[in-house]
Amino acid sequence: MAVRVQREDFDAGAEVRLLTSGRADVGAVVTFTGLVRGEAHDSGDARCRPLTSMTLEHYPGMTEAELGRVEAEARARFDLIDSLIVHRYGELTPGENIVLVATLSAHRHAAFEAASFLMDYLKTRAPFWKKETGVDGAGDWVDAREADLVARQRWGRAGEPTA
Amino acid sequence: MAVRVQREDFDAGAEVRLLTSGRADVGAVVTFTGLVRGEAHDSGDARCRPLTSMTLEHYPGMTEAELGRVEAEARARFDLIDSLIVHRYGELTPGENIVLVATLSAHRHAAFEAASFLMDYLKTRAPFWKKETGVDGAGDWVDAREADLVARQRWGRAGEPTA
Amino acid sequence: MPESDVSAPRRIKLRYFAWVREKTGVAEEDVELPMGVSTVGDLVVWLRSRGPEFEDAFQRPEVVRAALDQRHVKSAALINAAREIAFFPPVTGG
Amino acid sequence: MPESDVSAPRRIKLRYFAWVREKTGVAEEDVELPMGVSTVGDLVVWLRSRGPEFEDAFQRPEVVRAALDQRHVKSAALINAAREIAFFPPVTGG
Repeated sequence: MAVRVQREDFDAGAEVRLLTSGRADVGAVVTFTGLVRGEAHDSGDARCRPLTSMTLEHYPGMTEAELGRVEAEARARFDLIDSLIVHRYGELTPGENIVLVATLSAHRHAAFEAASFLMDYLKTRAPFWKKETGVDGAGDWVDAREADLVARQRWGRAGEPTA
Repeated sequence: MAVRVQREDFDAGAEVRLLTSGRADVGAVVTFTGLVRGEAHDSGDARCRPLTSMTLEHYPGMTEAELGRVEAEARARFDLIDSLIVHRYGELTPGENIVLVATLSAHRHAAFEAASFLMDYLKTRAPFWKKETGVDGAGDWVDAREADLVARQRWGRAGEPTA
Repeated sequence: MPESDVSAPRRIKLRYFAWVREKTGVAEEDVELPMGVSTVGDLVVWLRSRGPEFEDAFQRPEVVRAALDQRHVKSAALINAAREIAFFPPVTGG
Repeated sequence: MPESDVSAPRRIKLRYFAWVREKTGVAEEDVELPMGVSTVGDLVVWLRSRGPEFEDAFQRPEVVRAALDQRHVKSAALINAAREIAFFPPVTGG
Protein backbone atom coordinates (compact mmCIF):
# COMPACT_ATOMS: atom_id res chain seq x y z
CA MET A 1 0.00 0.00 0.00
CA ALA A 2 1.77 3.08 -1.23
CA VAL A 3 1.24 6.46 -2.82
CA ARG A 4 3.87 8.48 -4.66
CA VAL A 5 3.67 11.94 -6.21
CA GLN A 6 6.65 12.67 -8.41
CA ARG A 7 8.04 14.72 -11.28
CA GLU A 8 9.87 11.80 -12.93
CA ASP A 9 8.43 9.04 -15.10
CA PHE A 10 7.53 5.59 -13.77
CA ASP A 11 7.93 2.06 -15.17
CA ALA A 12 4.67 0.17 -14.69
CA GLY A 13 6.27 -3.23 -15.30
CA ALA A 14 9.06 -2.62 -12.79
CA GLU A 15 6.58 -1.38 -10.19
CA VAL A 16 4.47 -4.51 -10.58
CA ARG A 17 7.55 -6.74 -10.35
CA LEU A 18 8.47 -5.08 -7.05
CA LEU A 19 4.96 -5.59 -5.71
CA THR A 20 4.65 -9.26 -6.66
CA SER A 21 8.26 -10.24 -6.00
CA GLY A 22 8.69 -13.13 -3.57
CA ARG A 23 5.00 -13.76 -2.99
CA ALA A 24 2.73 -16.56 -4.17
CA ASP A 25 -0.66 -15.38 -2.92
CA VAL A 26 -1.31 -12.93 -5.79
CA GLY A 27 -3.50 -14.35 -8.53
CA ALA A 28 -4.44 -11.11 -10.28
CA VAL A 29 -2.73 -7.79 -11.00
CA VAL A 30 -4.54 -4.95 -12.75
CA THR A 31 -2.74 -1.80 -13.80
CA PHE A 32 -4.15 1.41 -15.19
CA THR A 33 -1.81 3.85 -16.90
CA GLY A 34 -3.08 7.29 -17.92
CA LEU A 35 -1.16 9.08 -20.69
CA VAL A 36 -1.12 12.57 -22.23
CA ARG A 37 -3.02 12.60 -25.51
CA GLY A 38 -1.97 14.80 -28.40
CA GLU A 39 -5.28 16.62 -28.52
CA ALA A 40 -6.69 19.28 -26.24
CA HIS A 41 -9.83 18.36 -24.31
CA ASP A 42 -13.14 19.07 -26.02
CA SER A 43 -14.10 22.61 -25.11
CA GLY A 44 -17.68 22.95 -26.24
CA ASP A 45 -16.92 23.48 -29.89
CA ALA A 46 -16.16 20.28 -31.74
CA ARG A 47 -12.70 21.26 -32.97
CA CYS A 48 -9.74 19.46 -31.44
CA ARG A 49 -6.68 21.62 -31.05
CA PRO A 50 -3.33 19.84 -31.25
CA LEU A 51 -1.61 19.85 -27.90
CA THR A 52 2.03 20.80 -27.34
CA SER A 53 2.22 20.03 -23.64
CA MET A 54 0.22 19.61 -20.49
CA THR A 55 1.24 20.99 -17.12
CA LEU A 56 -0.02 19.41 -13.93
CA GLU A 57 -0.18 21.62 -10.86
CA HIS A 58 -0.92 19.98 -7.51
CA TYR A 59 -1.24 20.72 -3.80
CA PRO A 60 1.81 19.20 -2.12
CA GLY A 61 0.87 17.58 1.16
CA MET A 62 -2.84 17.38 0.45
CA THR A 63 -2.21 15.34 -2.71
CA GLU A 64 -0.42 12.60 -0.82
CA ALA A 65 -2.96 12.72 2.03
CA GLU A 66 -5.93 12.54 -0.33
CA LEU A 67 -4.45 9.72 -2.42
CA GLY A 68 -3.77 7.86 0.82
CA ARG A 69 -7.41 8.28 1.85
CA VAL A 70 -8.60 7.10 -1.56
CA GLU A 71 -6.37 4.04 -1.32
CA ALA A 72 -7.52 3.27 2.23
CA GLU A 73 -11.14 3.45 1.02
CA ALA A 74 -10.36 0.98 -1.80
CA ARG A 75 -8.73 -1.43 0.61
CA ALA A 76 -11.74 -1.24 2.93
CA ARG A 77 -14.11 -2.04 0.05
CA PHE A 78 -12.19 -4.67 -1.93
CA ASP A 79 -10.22 -7.77 -1.02
CA LEU A 80 -6.79 -6.44 -1.98
CA ILE A 81 -3.36 -7.83 -1.17
CA ASP A 82 -1.60 -4.61 -2.13
CA SER A 83 -2.04 -1.45 -4.17
CA LEU A 84 -0.02 1.43 -5.55
CA ILE A 85 -0.78 4.89 -6.88
CA VAL A 86 1.90 6.94 -8.66
CA HIS A 87 0.93 10.37 -10.01
CA ARG A 88 3.24 12.75 -11.85
CA TYR A 89 3.19 16.55 -11.85
CA GLY A 90 4.91 19.25 -13.91
CA GLU A 91 5.10 19.67 -17.67
CA LEU A 92 4.39 16.55 -19.75
CA THR A 93 4.26 16.07 -23.50
CA PRO A 94 1.89 13.88 -25.56
CA GLY A 95 2.59 10.18 -25.11
CA GLU A 96 4.04 10.63 -21.62
CA ASN A 97 2.71 8.79 -18.58
CA ILE A 98 0.57 10.74 -16.09
CA VAL A 99 -0.73 8.24 -13.56
CA LEU A 100 -0.32 4.59 -12.58
CA VAL A 101 -2.70 2.58 -10.45
CA ALA A 102 -1.91 -1.05 -9.64
CA THR A 103 -4.04 -3.46 -7.63
CA LEU A 104 -3.11 -6.96 -6.45
CA SER A 105 -5.61 -9.54 -5.32
CA ALA A 106 -6.12 -13.30 -5.13
CA HIS A 107 -8.90 -13.00 -7.70
CA ARG A 108 -9.48 -10.91 -10.79
CA HIS A 109 -12.77 -9.19 -10.01
CA ALA A 110 -11.50 -7.50 -6.86
CA ALA A 111 -8.41 -6.30 -8.73
CA PHE A 112 -10.45 -4.91 -11.64
CA GLU A 113 -13.07 -3.26 -9.44
CA ALA A 114 -10.51 -1.71 -7.11
CA ALA A 115 -8.43 -0.25 -9.97
CA SER A 116 -11.53 1.22 -11.57
CA PHE A 117 -12.68 2.60 -8.21
CA LEU A 118 -9.27 4.15 -7.51
CA MET A 119 -9.29 5.95 -10.87
CA ASP A 120 -12.87 7.20 -10.48
CA TYR A 121 -12.14 8.50 -6.98
CA LEU A 122 -8.76 9.95 -7.80
CA LYS A 123 -10.23 11.87 -10.76
CA THR A 124 -12.68 13.71 -8.50
CA ARG A 125 -10.65 14.01 -5.29
CA ALA A 126 -6.89 14.24 -5.85
CA PRO A 127 -5.89 17.94 -5.96
CA PHE A 128 -4.36 18.11 -9.44
CA TRP A 129 -5.13 20.65 -12.13
CA LYS A 130 -4.24 20.29 -15.80
CA LYS A 131 -3.30 23.18 -18.04
CA GLU A 132 -3.03 22.45 -21.73
CA THR A 133 -0.68 24.37 -23.98
CA GLY A 134 -1.58 24.35 -27.68
CA VAL A 135 0.64 24.88 -30.70
CA ASP A 136 -0.30 28.57 -30.57
CA GLY A 137 1.35 28.77 -27.14
CA ALA A 138 -1.90 29.62 -25.34
CA GLY A 139 -2.60 27.77 -22.09
CA ASP A 140 -6.04 26.67 -20.96
CA TRP A 141 -7.07 25.10 -17.71
CA VAL A 142 -8.92 21.86 -18.38
CA ASP A 143 -12.54 21.87 -17.18
CA ALA A 144 -13.69 19.14 -14.82
CA ARG A 145 -15.82 16.59 -16.64
CA GLU A 146 -19.38 15.87 -15.61
CA ALA A 147 -18.75 12.27 -16.75
CA ASP A 148 -16.11 11.89 -14.03
CA LEU A 149 -18.59 12.92 -11.34
CA VAL A 150 -21.14 10.46 -12.69
CA ALA A 151 -18.51 7.70 -12.78
CA ARG A 152 -17.66 8.37 -9.18
CA GLN A 153 -21.26 8.35 -8.05
CA ARG A 154 -21.72 4.74 -9.07
CA TRP A 155 -19.62 3.83 -6.04
CA GLY A 156 -21.96 5.67 -3.65
CA ARG A 157 -21.36 8.89 -1.77
CA ALA A 158 -18.75 7.88 0.80
CA GLY A 159 -15.85 10.26 1.10
CA GLU A 160 -17.62 13.32 -0.22
CA PRO A 161 -16.79 16.57 1.53
CA THR A 162 -18.72 17.11 4.72
CA ALA A 163 -20.42 20.42 5.42
CA MET B 1 -4.45 -6.35 -32.15
CA ALA B 2 -2.51 -9.50 -31.41
CA VAL B 3 -2.72 -12.87 -29.73
CA ARG B 4 0.24 -15.00 -28.65
CA VAL B 5 0.34 -18.45 -27.07
CA GLN B 6 3.77 -19.28 -25.73
CA ARG B 7 5.79 -21.38 -23.32
CA GLU B 8 8.09 -18.55 -22.23
CA ASP B 9 7.37 -15.74 -19.78
CA PHE B 10 6.27 -12.25 -20.84
CA ASP B 11 7.15 -8.75 -19.61
CA ALA B 12 3.94 -6.75 -19.22
CA GLY B 13 5.77 -3.41 -19.06
CA ALA B 14 7.77 -4.09 -22.23
CA GLU B 15 4.63 -5.24 -24.08
CA VAL B 16 2.83 -2.03 -23.16
CA ARG B 17 5.80 0.09 -24.20
CA LEU B 18 5.76 -1.59 -27.62
CA LEU B 19 2.03 -0.96 -27.98
CA THR B 20 2.12 2.73 -26.99
CA SER B 21 5.45 3.59 -28.59
CA GLY B 22 5.32 6.47 -31.03
CA ARG B 23 1.64 7.21 -30.65
CA ALA B 24 -0.13 10.08 -28.92
CA ASP B 25 -3.78 9.04 -29.22
CA VAL B 26 -3.72 6.60 -26.28
CA GLY B 27 -5.07 8.08 -23.06
CA ALA B 28 -5.61 4.86 -21.11
CA VAL B 29 -3.89 1.49 -20.85
CA VAL B 30 -5.27 -1.30 -18.69
CA THR B 31 -3.37 -4.53 -18.12
CA PHE B 32 -4.47 -7.68 -16.40
CA THR B 33 -1.85 -10.22 -15.35
CA GLY B 34 -2.90 -13.61 -14.00
CA LEU B 35 -0.39 -15.48 -11.85
CA VAL B 36 -0.06 -18.96 -10.36
CA ARG B 37 -1.04 -18.95 -6.70
CA GLY B 38 0.66 -21.20 -4.17
CA GLU B 39 -2.56 -22.89 -3.15
CA ALA B 40 -4.61 -25.49 -4.98
CA HIS B 41 -8.11 -24.44 -6.02
CA ASP B 42 -10.90 -25.01 -3.51
CA SER B 43 -12.20 -28.48 -4.13
CA GLY B 44 -15.38 -28.67 -2.09
CA ASP B 45 -13.70 -29.26 1.23
CA ALA B 46 -12.36 -26.10 2.79
CA ARG B 47 -8.73 -27.22 3.09
CA CYS B 48 -6.21 -25.56 0.84
CA ARG B 49 -3.42 -27.83 -0.32
CA PRO B 50 -0.07 -26.18 -1.02
CA LEU B 51 0.70 -26.24 -4.72
CA THR B 52 4.04 -27.31 -6.20
CA SER B 53 3.29 -26.54 -9.83
CA MET B 54 0.52 -26.03 -12.34
CA THR B 55 0.57 -27.45 -15.86
CA LEU B 56 -1.44 -25.82 -18.61
CA GLU B 57 -2.48 -28.02 -21.52
CA HIS B 58 -4.02 -26.34 -24.56
CA TYR B 59 -5.35 -27.05 -28.03
CA PRO B 60 -2.79 -25.63 -30.48
CA GLY B 61 -4.51 -23.99 -33.39
CA MET B 62 -7.89 -23.65 -31.74
CA THR B 63 -6.38 -21.64 -28.87
CA GLU B 64 -5.04 -18.96 -31.20
CA ALA B 65 -8.26 -18.98 -33.26
CA GLU B 66 -10.48 -18.70 -30.20
CA LEU B 67 -8.41 -15.95 -28.58
CA GLY B 68 -8.55 -14.10 -31.91
CA ARG B 69 -12.34 -14.39 -31.93
CA VAL B 70 -12.55 -13.17 -28.34
CA GLU B 71 -10.36 -10.20 -29.17
CA ALA B 72 -12.39 -9.37 -32.30
CA GLU B 73 -15.55 -9.43 -30.19
CA ALA B 74 -13.97 -7.00 -27.68
CA ARG B 75 -12.97 -4.63 -30.44
CA ALA B 76 -16.48 -4.71 -31.89
CA ARG B 77 -17.96 -3.84 -28.49
CA PHE B 78 -15.52 -1.28 -27.11
CA ASP B 79 -13.75 1.75 -28.50
CA LEU B 80 -10.24 0.30 -28.48
CA ILE B 81 -7.10 1.57 -30.17
CA ASP B 82 -5.26 -1.71 -29.71
CA SER B 83 -5.25 -4.84 -27.60
CA LEU B 84 -3.03 -7.81 -26.79
CA ILE B 85 -3.53 -11.24 -25.29
CA VAL B 86 -0.55 -13.39 -24.27
CA HIS B 87 -1.24 -16.79 -22.70
CA ARG B 88 1.39 -19.26 -21.52
CA TYR B 89 1.21 -23.06 -21.48
CA GLY B 90 3.32 -25.83 -19.93
CA GLU B 91 4.47 -26.26 -16.35
CA LEU B 92 4.45 -23.14 -14.18
CA THR B 93 5.33 -22.64 -10.52
CA PRO B 94 3.67 -20.39 -7.93
CA GLY B 95 4.35 -16.72 -8.56
CA GLU B 96 4.82 -17.20 -12.32
CA ASN B 97 2.78 -15.30 -14.91
CA ILE B 98 0.00 -17.18 -16.74
CA VAL B 99 -1.83 -14.62 -18.85
CA LEU B 100 -1.57 -10.99 -19.92
CA VAL B 101 -4.36 -8.89 -21.35
CA ALA B 102 -3.69 -5.28 -22.37
CA THR B 103 -6.20 -2.79 -23.75
CA LEU B 104 -5.48 0.68 -25.14
CA SER B 105 -8.11 3.36 -25.59
CA ALA B 106 -8.52 7.12 -25.65
CA HIS B 107 -10.54 6.91 -22.44
CA ARG B 108 -10.36 4.83 -19.30
CA HIS B 109 -13.79 3.23 -19.16
CA ALA B 110 -13.46 1.50 -22.54
CA ALA B 111 -10.02 0.20 -21.55
CA PHE B 112 -11.27 -1.14 -18.18
CA GLU B 113 -14.43 -2.69 -19.61
CA ALA B 114 -12.62 -4.31 -22.53
CA ALA B 115 -9.91 -5.85 -20.32
CA SER B 116 -12.52 -7.23 -17.95
CA PHE B 117 -14.57 -8.56 -20.88
CA LEU B 118 -11.52 -10.22 -22.43
CA MET B 119 -10.72 -12.03 -19.19
CA ASP B 120 -14.31 -13.16 -18.61
CA TYR B 121 -14.57 -14.46 -22.18
CA LEU B 122 -11.15 -16.04 -22.27
CA LYS B 123 -11.85 -17.91 -19.01
CA THR B 124 -14.89 -19.66 -20.52
CA ARG B 125 -13.77 -20.03 -24.16
CA ALA B 126 -10.02 -20.39 -24.62
CA PRO B 127 -9.16 -24.12 -24.74
CA PHE B 128 -6.76 -24.36 -21.80
CA TRP B 129 -6.89 -26.88 -18.97
CA LYS B 130 -5.04 -26.54 -15.68
CA LYS B 131 -3.65 -29.48 -13.76
CA GLU B 132 -2.37 -28.77 -10.26
CA THR B 133 0.42 -30.78 -8.70
CA GLY B 134 0.51 -30.74 -4.90
CA VAL B 135 3.44 -31.33 -2.57
CA ASP B 136 2.36 -34.99 -2.42
CA GLY B 137 3.04 -35.25 -6.17
CA ALA B 138 -0.60 -35.99 -7.03
CA GLY B 139 -2.04 -34.10 -10.00
CA ASP B 140 -5.64 -32.89 -10.17
CA TRP B 141 -7.43 -31.27 -13.05
CA VAL B 142 -8.93 -27.95 -11.95
CA ASP B 143 -12.74 -27.84 -12.14
CA ALA B 144 -14.37 -25.06 -14.13
CA ARG B 145 -15.85 -22.45 -11.83
CA GLU B 146 -19.53 -21.59 -11.88
CA ALA B 147 -18.50 -18.02 -10.98
CA ASP B 148 -16.66 -17.73 -14.30
CA LEU B 149 -19.79 -18.65 -16.23
CA VAL B 150 -21.81 -16.11 -14.28
CA ALA B 151 -19.14 -13.46 -14.89
CA ARG B 152 -19.29 -14.15 -18.59
CA GLN B 153 -23.08 -13.99 -18.74
CA ARG B 154 -23.12 -10.36 -17.63
CA TRP B 155 -21.86 -9.52 -21.13
CA GLY B 156 -24.80 -11.27 -22.81
CA ARG B 157 -24.84 -14.49 -24.78
CA ALA B 158 -22.97 -13.56 -27.97
CA GLY B 159 -20.31 -16.04 -28.98
CA GLU B 160 -21.78 -19.05 -27.22
CA PRO B 161 -21.57 -22.32 -29.12
CA THR B 162 -24.31 -22.80 -31.67
CA ALA B 163 -26.22 -26.05 -31.87
CA MET C 1 -22.83 -25.72 -50.45
CA PRO C 2 -20.35 -28.30 -51.72
CA GLU C 3 -21.76 -31.58 -52.97
CA SER C 4 -20.73 -34.59 -50.95
CA ASP C 5 -21.16 -38.24 -51.65
CA VAL C 6 -23.05 -39.40 -48.56
CA SER C 7 -22.33 -43.02 -49.32
CA ALA C 8 -18.54 -42.55 -49.32
CA PRO C 9 -16.69 -43.31 -46.08
CA ARG C 10 -16.02 -40.11 -44.12
CA ARG C 11 -12.66 -39.97 -42.43
CA ILE C 12 -12.23 -37.47 -39.62
CA LYS C 13 -9.60 -36.58 -37.04
CA LEU C 14 -10.61 -36.89 -33.39
CA ARG C 15 -8.68 -35.11 -30.64
CA TYR C 16 -8.96 -35.47 -26.88
CA PHE C 17 -7.67 -33.10 -24.21
CA ALA C 18 -7.06 -33.01 -20.45
CA TRP C 19 -8.87 -35.74 -18.50
CA VAL C 20 -10.80 -36.85 -21.58
CA ARG C 21 -7.43 -37.63 -23.18
CA GLU C 22 -6.18 -39.34 -20.01
CA LYS C 23 -9.30 -41.51 -19.78
CA THR C 24 -9.44 -42.53 -23.44
CA GLY C 25 -5.69 -43.03 -23.47
CA VAL C 26 -5.58 -41.38 -26.91
CA ALA C 27 -4.51 -37.84 -27.83
CA GLU C 28 -5.67 -38.02 -31.43
CA GLU C 29 -6.80 -40.56 -34.01
CA ASP C 30 -8.28 -40.76 -37.49
CA VAL C 31 -11.57 -42.61 -37.67
CA GLU C 32 -14.09 -43.50 -40.30
CA LEU C 33 -17.48 -42.18 -39.27
CA PRO C 34 -20.07 -44.96 -39.17
CA MET C 35 -23.32 -44.63 -41.09
CA GLY C 36 -26.02 -42.86 -39.13
CA VAL C 37 -23.66 -40.52 -37.26
CA SER C 38 -24.63 -37.02 -38.28
CA THR C 39 -24.32 -34.91 -35.10
CA VAL C 40 -21.61 -34.56 -32.46
CA GLY C 41 -24.01 -36.23 -30.02
CA ASP C 42 -24.38 -39.22 -32.37
CA LEU C 43 -20.61 -39.49 -32.47
CA VAL C 44 -20.39 -39.53 -28.66
CA VAL C 45 -22.92 -42.39 -28.53
CA TRP C 46 -20.78 -44.35 -30.97
CA LEU C 47 -17.52 -43.51 -29.17
CA ARG C 48 -18.92 -44.85 -25.88
CA SER C 49 -19.48 -48.21 -27.57
CA ARG C 50 -15.79 -48.54 -28.46
CA GLY C 51 -14.58 -49.86 -25.10
CA PRO C 52 -14.41 -49.25 -21.35
CA GLU C 53 -11.94 -46.35 -21.66
CA PHE C 54 -14.32 -44.46 -23.92
CA GLU C 55 -17.31 -45.50 -21.83
CA ASP C 56 -15.51 -43.98 -18.84
CA ALA C 57 -14.40 -40.78 -20.60
CA PHE C 58 -17.92 -40.07 -21.86
CA GLN C 59 -19.75 -41.40 -18.81
CA ARG C 60 -21.36 -38.04 -18.24
CA PRO C 61 -21.60 -36.68 -21.80
CA GLU C 62 -23.04 -33.38 -20.53
CA VAL C 63 -19.70 -32.40 -18.94
CA VAL C 64 -17.65 -33.12 -22.06
CA ARG C 65 -17.36 -30.16 -24.42
CA ALA C 66 -16.81 -30.40 -28.17
CA ALA C 67 -15.24 -28.33 -30.94
CA LEU C 68 -15.86 -28.80 -34.65
CA ASP C 69 -12.99 -27.60 -36.81
CA GLN C 70 -11.68 -25.65 -33.79
CA ARG C 71 -14.93 -23.90 -32.91
CA HIS C 72 -17.02 -24.63 -29.82
CA VAL C 73 -20.26 -26.46 -30.67
CA LYS C 74 -23.16 -28.07 -28.83
CA SER C 75 -23.87 -31.78 -29.14
CA ALA C 76 -26.68 -31.14 -31.61
CA ALA C 77 -24.21 -29.65 -34.13
CA LEU C 78 -24.10 -31.38 -37.53
CA ILE C 79 -20.72 -32.82 -38.41
CA ASN C 80 -21.19 -32.38 -42.17
CA ALA C 81 -17.80 -32.03 -43.85
CA ALA C 82 -15.81 -31.19 -40.71
CA ARG C 83 -12.21 -32.43 -40.73
CA GLU C 84 -11.55 -32.36 -36.99
CA ILE C 85 -13.62 -32.88 -33.86
CA ALA C 86 -12.19 -32.38 -30.38
CA PHE C 87 -13.55 -33.44 -26.98
CA PHE C 88 -12.46 -31.89 -23.70
CA PRO C 89 -13.62 -30.83 -20.21
CA PRO C 90 -14.91 -27.32 -19.56
CA VAL C 91 -11.97 -24.97 -20.08
CA THR C 92 -9.99 -23.59 -17.12
CA GLY C 93 -7.49 -21.15 -18.62
CA GLY C 94 -6.80 -17.53 -17.76
CA MET D 1 -12.99 20.05 22.27
CA PRO D 2 -10.05 22.38 22.87
CA GLU D 3 -10.85 25.72 24.46
CA SER D 4 -10.09 28.69 22.26
CA ASP D 5 -10.08 32.36 23.05
CA VAL D 6 -12.58 33.64 20.50
CA SER D 7 -11.51 37.22 21.06
CA ALA D 8 -7.85 36.57 20.12
CA PRO D 9 -6.83 37.26 16.50
CA ARG D 10 -6.80 34.03 14.49
CA ARG D 11 -4.00 33.77 11.95
CA ILE D 12 -4.44 31.29 9.16
CA LYS D 13 -2.60 30.32 5.97
CA LEU D 14 -4.54 30.70 2.73
CA ARG D 15 -3.46 28.87 -0.44
CA TYR D 16 -4.72 29.26 -3.98
CA PHE D 17 -4.28 26.86 -6.89
CA ALA D 18 -4.68 26.76 -10.68
CA TRP D 19 -6.84 29.57 -12.09
CA VAL D 20 -7.85 30.74 -8.61
CA ARG D 21 -4.14 31.37 -7.97
CA GLU D 22 -3.73 33.07 -11.35
CA LYS D 23 -6.72 35.35 -10.75
CA THR D 24 -5.85 36.35 -7.20
CA GLY D 25 -2.19 36.70 -8.18
CA VAL D 26 -1.25 35.05 -4.87
CA ALA D 27 -0.11 31.45 -4.25
CA GLU D 28 -0.26 31.67 -0.49
CA GLU D 29 -0.57 34.21 2.29
CA ASP D 30 -1.07 34.44 6.04
CA VAL D 31 -4.13 36.42 7.09
CA GLU D 32 -5.85 37.37 10.29
CA LEU D 33 -9.43 36.18 10.19
CA PRO D 34 -11.85 39.06 10.76
CA MET D 35 -14.49 38.83 13.48
CA GLY D 36 -17.67 37.18 12.30
CA VAL D 37 -15.95 34.77 9.90
CA SER D 38 -16.77 31.28 11.14
CA THR D 39 -17.38 29.19 8.01
CA VAL D 40 -15.47 28.76 4.76
CA GLY D 41 -18.36 30.52 3.02
CA ASP D 42 -18.00 33.52 5.38
CA LEU D 43 -14.32 33.65 4.47
CA VAL D 44 -15.13 33.72 0.76
CA VAL D 45 -17.49 36.67 1.28
CA TRP D 46 -14.72 38.53 3.07
CA LEU D 47 -12.09 37.58 0.46
CA ARG D 48 -14.27 38.98 -2.35
CA SER D 49 -14.22 42.36 -0.59
CA ARG D 50 -10.41 42.54 -0.70
CA GLY D 51 -10.08 43.85 -4.26
CA PRO D 52 -10.95 43.28 -7.91
CA GLU D 53 -8.60 40.27 -8.27
CA PHE D 54 -10.35 38.46 -5.44
CA GLU D 55 -13.74 39.62 -6.67
CA ASP D 56 -12.84 38.06 -10.04
CA ALA D 57 -11.43 34.80 -8.61
CA PHE D 58 -14.51 34.20 -6.47
CA GLN D 59 -17.03 35.65 -8.93
CA ARG D 60 -18.86 32.32 -9.05
CA PRO D 61 -18.19 30.96 -5.56
CA GLU D 62 -20.04 27.74 -6.38
CA VAL D 63 -17.29 26.64 -8.78
CA VAL D 64 -14.45 27.26 -6.32
CA ARG D 65 -13.67 24.27 -4.11
CA ALA D 66 -12.13 24.47 -0.64
CA ALA D 67 -9.96 22.32 1.60
CA LEU D 68 -9.57 22.79 5.35
CA ASP D 69 -6.27 21.47 6.68
CA GLN D 70 -5.88 19.50 3.43
CA ARG D 71 -9.31 17.87 3.44
CA HIS D 72 -12.11 18.69 1.01
CA VAL D 73 -14.94 20.63 2.67
CA LYS D 74 -18.15 22.35 1.66
CA SER D 75 -18.62 26.09 2.15
CA ALA D 76 -20.72 25.55 5.28
CA ALA D 77 -17.72 23.92 7.04
CA LEU D 78 -16.67 25.63 10.28
CA ILE D 79 -13.12 26.94 10.25
CA ASN D 80 -12.59 26.50 14.00
CA ALA D 81 -8.88 26.02 14.72
CA ALA D 82 -7.82 25.12 11.16
CA ARG D 83 -4.30 26.25 10.24
CA GLU D 84 -4.66 26.17 6.46
CA ILE D 85 -7.46 26.80 3.99
CA ALA D 86 -7.03 26.27 0.24
CA PHE D 87 -9.18 27.39 -2.67
CA PHE D 88 -9.08 25.82 -6.13
CA PRO D 89 -11.15 24.84 -9.17
CA PRO D 90 -12.70 21.38 -9.45
CA VAL D 91 -9.82 18.92 -9.72
CA THR D 92 -8.73 17.49 -13.10
CA GLY D 93 -6.01 14.96 -12.31
CA GLY D 94 -5.71 11.32 -13.32
